[in-house]
Amino acid sequence: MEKIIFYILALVIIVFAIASVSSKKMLRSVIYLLFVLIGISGIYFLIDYNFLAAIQLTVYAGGVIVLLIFSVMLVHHIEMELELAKVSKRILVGLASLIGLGVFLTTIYSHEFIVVENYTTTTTEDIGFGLLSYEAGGFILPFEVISILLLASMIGAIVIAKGTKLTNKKNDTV
Amino acid sequence: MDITYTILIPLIPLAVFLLLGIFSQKIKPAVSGVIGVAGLSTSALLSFYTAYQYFFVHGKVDGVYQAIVQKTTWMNFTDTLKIDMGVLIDPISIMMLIVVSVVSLMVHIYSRGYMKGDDGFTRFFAFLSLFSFSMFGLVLATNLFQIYIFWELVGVSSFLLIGYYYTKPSAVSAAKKAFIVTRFADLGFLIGILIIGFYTGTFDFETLNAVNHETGELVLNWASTSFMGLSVITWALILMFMGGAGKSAMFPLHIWLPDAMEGPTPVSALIHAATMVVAGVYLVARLFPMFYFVEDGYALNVVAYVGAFSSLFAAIIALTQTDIKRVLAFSTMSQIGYMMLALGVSKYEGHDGLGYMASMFHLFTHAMFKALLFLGAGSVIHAVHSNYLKDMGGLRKYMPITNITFLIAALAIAGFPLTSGFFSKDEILVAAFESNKLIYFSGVLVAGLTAFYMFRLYFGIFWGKDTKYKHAPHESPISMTLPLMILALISLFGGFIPFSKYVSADRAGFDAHLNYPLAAVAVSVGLIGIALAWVFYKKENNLAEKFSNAFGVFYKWTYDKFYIDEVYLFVTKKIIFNLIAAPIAWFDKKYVDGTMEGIGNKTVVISNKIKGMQSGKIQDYAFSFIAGVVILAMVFIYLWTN
Amino acid sequence: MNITLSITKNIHNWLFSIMPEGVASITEMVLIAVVYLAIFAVAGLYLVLLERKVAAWFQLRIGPNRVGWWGLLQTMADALKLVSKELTGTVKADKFLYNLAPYFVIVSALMALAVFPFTQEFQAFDINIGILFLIAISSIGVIGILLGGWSSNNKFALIGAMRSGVQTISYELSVGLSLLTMILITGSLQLSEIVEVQKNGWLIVQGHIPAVIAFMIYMIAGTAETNRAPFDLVEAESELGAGFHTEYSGMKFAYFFLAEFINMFIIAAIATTVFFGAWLSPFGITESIPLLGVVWFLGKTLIIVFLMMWFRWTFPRLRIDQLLTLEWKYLLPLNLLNLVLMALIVWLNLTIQF
Amino acid sequence: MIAGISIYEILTVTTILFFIGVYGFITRKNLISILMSVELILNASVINFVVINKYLYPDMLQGVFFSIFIIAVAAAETALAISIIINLYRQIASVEVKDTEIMKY
Repeated sequence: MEKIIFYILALVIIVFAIASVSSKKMLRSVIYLLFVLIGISGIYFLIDYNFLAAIQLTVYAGGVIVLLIFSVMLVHHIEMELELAKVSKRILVGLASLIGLGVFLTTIYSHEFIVVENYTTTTTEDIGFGLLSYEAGGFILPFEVISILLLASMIGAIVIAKGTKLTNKKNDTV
Repeated sequence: MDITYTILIPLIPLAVFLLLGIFSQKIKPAVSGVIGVAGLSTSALLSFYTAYQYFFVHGKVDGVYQAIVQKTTWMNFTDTLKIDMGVLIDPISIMMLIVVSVVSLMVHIYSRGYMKGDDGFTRFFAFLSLFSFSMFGLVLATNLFQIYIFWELVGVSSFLLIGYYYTKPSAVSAAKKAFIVTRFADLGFLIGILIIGFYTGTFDFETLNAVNHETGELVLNWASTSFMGLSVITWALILMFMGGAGKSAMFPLHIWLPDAMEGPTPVSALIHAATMVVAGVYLVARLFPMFYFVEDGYALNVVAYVGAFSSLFAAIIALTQTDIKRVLAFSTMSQIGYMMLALGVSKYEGHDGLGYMASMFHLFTHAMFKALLFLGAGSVIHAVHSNYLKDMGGLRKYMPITNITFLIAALAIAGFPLTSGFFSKDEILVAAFESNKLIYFSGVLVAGLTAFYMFRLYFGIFWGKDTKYKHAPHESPISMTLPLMILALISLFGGFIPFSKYVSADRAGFDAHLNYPLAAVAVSVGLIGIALAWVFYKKENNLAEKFSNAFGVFYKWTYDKFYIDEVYLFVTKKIIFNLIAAPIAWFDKKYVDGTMEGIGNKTVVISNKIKGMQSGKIQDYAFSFIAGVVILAMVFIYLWTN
Repeated sequence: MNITLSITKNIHNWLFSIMPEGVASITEMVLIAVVYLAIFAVAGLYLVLLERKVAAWFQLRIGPNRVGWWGLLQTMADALKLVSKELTGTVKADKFLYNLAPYFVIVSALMALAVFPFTQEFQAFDINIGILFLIAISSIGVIGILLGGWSSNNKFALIGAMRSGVQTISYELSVGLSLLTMILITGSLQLSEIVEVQKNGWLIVQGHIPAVIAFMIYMIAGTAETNRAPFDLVEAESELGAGFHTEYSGMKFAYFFLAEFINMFIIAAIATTVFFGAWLSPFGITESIPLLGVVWFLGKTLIIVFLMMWFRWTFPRLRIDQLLTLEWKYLLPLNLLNLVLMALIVWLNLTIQF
Repeated sequence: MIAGISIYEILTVTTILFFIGVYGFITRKNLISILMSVELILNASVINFVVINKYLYPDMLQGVFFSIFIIAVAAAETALAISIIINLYRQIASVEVKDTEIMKY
């Protein structure tokens, strides 16, 4: 059962990822990316990291994708088509990617992973205690750092996107 | 004796130069004049204080004036060969300090009146201060290299001041001419310095000039390689004298001096009459022991003959010139030739060193009365707005002070008894008589010619025909006449200074006295010259014209300065440019530039081809990065698995 | 994967006894899906009818009264009509996305429905992060609206979609934070455990002051998230036509329409679950009959739905700037303060428990 | 862990996803598309963190924490990148890479 679900998810992820990087329509590409991300969250559900899955859905599907759609709406018209790279370049890069994939997979398959059989379910409580622990091995400091980072990037994004008014005030009076 | 403060003498004008130069647009002309005069006055006071301290308080040890040196190492080449910066105080440098500061101060004061209303007033004073700084530095230099640095600085300021009216093409070309000619001469100077540095291993004046009093020879072991029958040191000295000749306008490097009169008249007074042009004399005097002892004074003979010839040559040209500043310029050249001649005939010790002392004495007195002559001429030019003798005449009624001071100066230069020029000229002639009769006779002839052309000038300006002026000329303002009067006083009474007590070749001092027979000869020759001038030019008549017609071709040659300029032009333009420079330029353009341009073109072509790699797109770089990583990974996997 | 599929144990056991395990589980899944689709359809249709009846009541008229007794079959007839209508669309639309958009809305609504505990055993998917899952799913629904507005290739639809996006993203924050406030009391995200905690008193009583504030914020934000009046700028007819679904017709329009009502139901259901004890009866009066929990749950939910309809016919529409000001300048800071207050109350053990 | 699925299969999927992201990053010519490719790459690595945590060290949670941090940083990065893109669009009215080369010369 899980096996079938995993294969379906893997297929969804890979097919839509390829679609996402090769689509000529901007927004479609974003939606394909959304499918990829939902598929990834499905994998998290499968391996019982429900919290992570929900985070993936909230942050990526609900946040990043919506932001992307917004920016596409602002900067793109529905009838515009994306310019693709030259065929020669695409083939070259695709070839390089394939060779890289081969190298990576060779490395992965030649390595013996010591897998521990387990079916534990991680609860939100475990994650919370680990993340906010200030004992040895606790993650309270990076957690706070990340919160500062988020605040900073929020302010930065607002400041940058707000920008300066491009219209000249003198022109308004005319 | 602590002489550290003397460093301030050049540094104050430098500070003034920087101040005026940087803020030249902000400072009002009146203020900049005051600043310049104040700076120079301070330097002059310090010079006088130094002179007093040296001559009367500290300088003399065991009856000999010591050279006091204070220096710091600037560049260290080897253990012995190093270049210092410092100040050197000895009788001639102090004498020069006095001359430079007094004349410079007078010129500063004078310029405040003369340059009034000029656009570049502040610039002018900045340049004057720069010149004063360089000249003080030159005078105080402790070694050949330092003197060379200031030598060039002096040249630069001279260039700047000649070309002061840079909107006037003649001024610009005169500045360039002066610069190029002196630079050519300085090439010899530089080569001489390098030869000396190579063979003696030192640039220091003290080491070079040190004299062993027991054997009466240079301490320095100068016996070295010979070249074309002469010791290389002699060659070096001759080359250095070439630099001095360029700066001092000796034949045949004199051609820049007449043209340099394009500069403002105070500049001519300061630089091209009193101070800078005697730098050559000062250089020879500075190295006098070397000149005298190396190879029995062969180089010194060159100095003497060049000086004598230049002196006669310039005096002859001065007879016919009509531009009053040019007359004075040739007169300057002639008088400097006199000084060179005196140095050339001098010996080293005691009374035998009379020529050296006389040369320095004449330098001093000449600076004063020649500056006075130029300033007086400036005053006249200021009044009639012309340089030419034909536009002048009968000015004595309009400009009494200028008239009297000019007369004093003319008497002094003609060697009229009891004026300063009389004493110094007399001693030169005495020295020449004791040494070389030929030079003596030419000196006497020059004395007569000098008296004649100087009074030709004087009568032509202040007596002669009664020119009708558009605007009635008037006496110059007090700021211009005051320096005239001060300089006139010095010219009158400067001869009574017991110079030989203080300045002599071996620094010991001796008693000089008049040689009455020789003095009588000189004076009578001078008086004959004055009388001839009286006859020709006192009243308006055509005697002079008849006389010059009688000389015909010779007059023409003299008037055109013996075509020396044309010779130069022929040599440079026709011979050097066409036969040497043009082929070299062709080779340079065709092969040297061609190679360089070829390399450049090839680089451009190649870079055009490969610049696509630097697209500036991170994506392309990322591709290279990932491809590189993958290839490296493959290589490593291959290596590990085998 | 240990998803608890516990609609009723009896049916589960019975299915597994008559079939092989694999077939049984698939059959069970299909059955559950059919049941939920039925709930979706019926709830959607009758919420529409309810809306019309409430509107009529507020406006002192009778409302639908011809089809069926009291007009009860009116919406059924409407649905039939919509199904039979031609599906029109714009030529220059991005067809793929245009057709995809309604399903986003519908599927996300359905997924959200799956986790509600209608009663103790009638809950399809008791995931251990229930509340977070609900928030995550509800954040996907907006993508459907954005897609619909964009792919219609229509200015009004695009602007409507943009407004919707802005509104939903903004108010999601308040929904999440107010729910988080309540999580402080329960200490768990799992819906069944949240209900368990409420056996000692509904959370709105346990949490008293901050809970009431949280509920008010939640209702405002929830109403905004469903794009209902007074926050219905998305489809402000006078400005934008029909907003993002201007270009939709027939059944596709019906999907948006139904999804809106289902979303309203979901908001109400969450409120019921988190604030009002889900299927728990007051003071445990029907504890002995578990299936009555469904009635309690639906009753509470419908009361809150009625509240939202009441809003709709009572308040005037906000401007877009007022909308955003309300969220970012008032609700969000208030919410954060409320969170601290609730934390204090939990920390000092000031909750009211029976 | 997923019953019947070995770690190799999951890692294969993530590796493929990673290289699809790389391919997109290099070949895409639109800033937003490039951003999306970066998201793909990030997600591939996040799955690796999680999966390795789950399969090899199930009693620890470090992989999950790191995933959370990566997701947070990615969200921040996206927000900033998009704000920059919007600002850029205001200046040059384009989000194509080829148009953003004023600073190149």
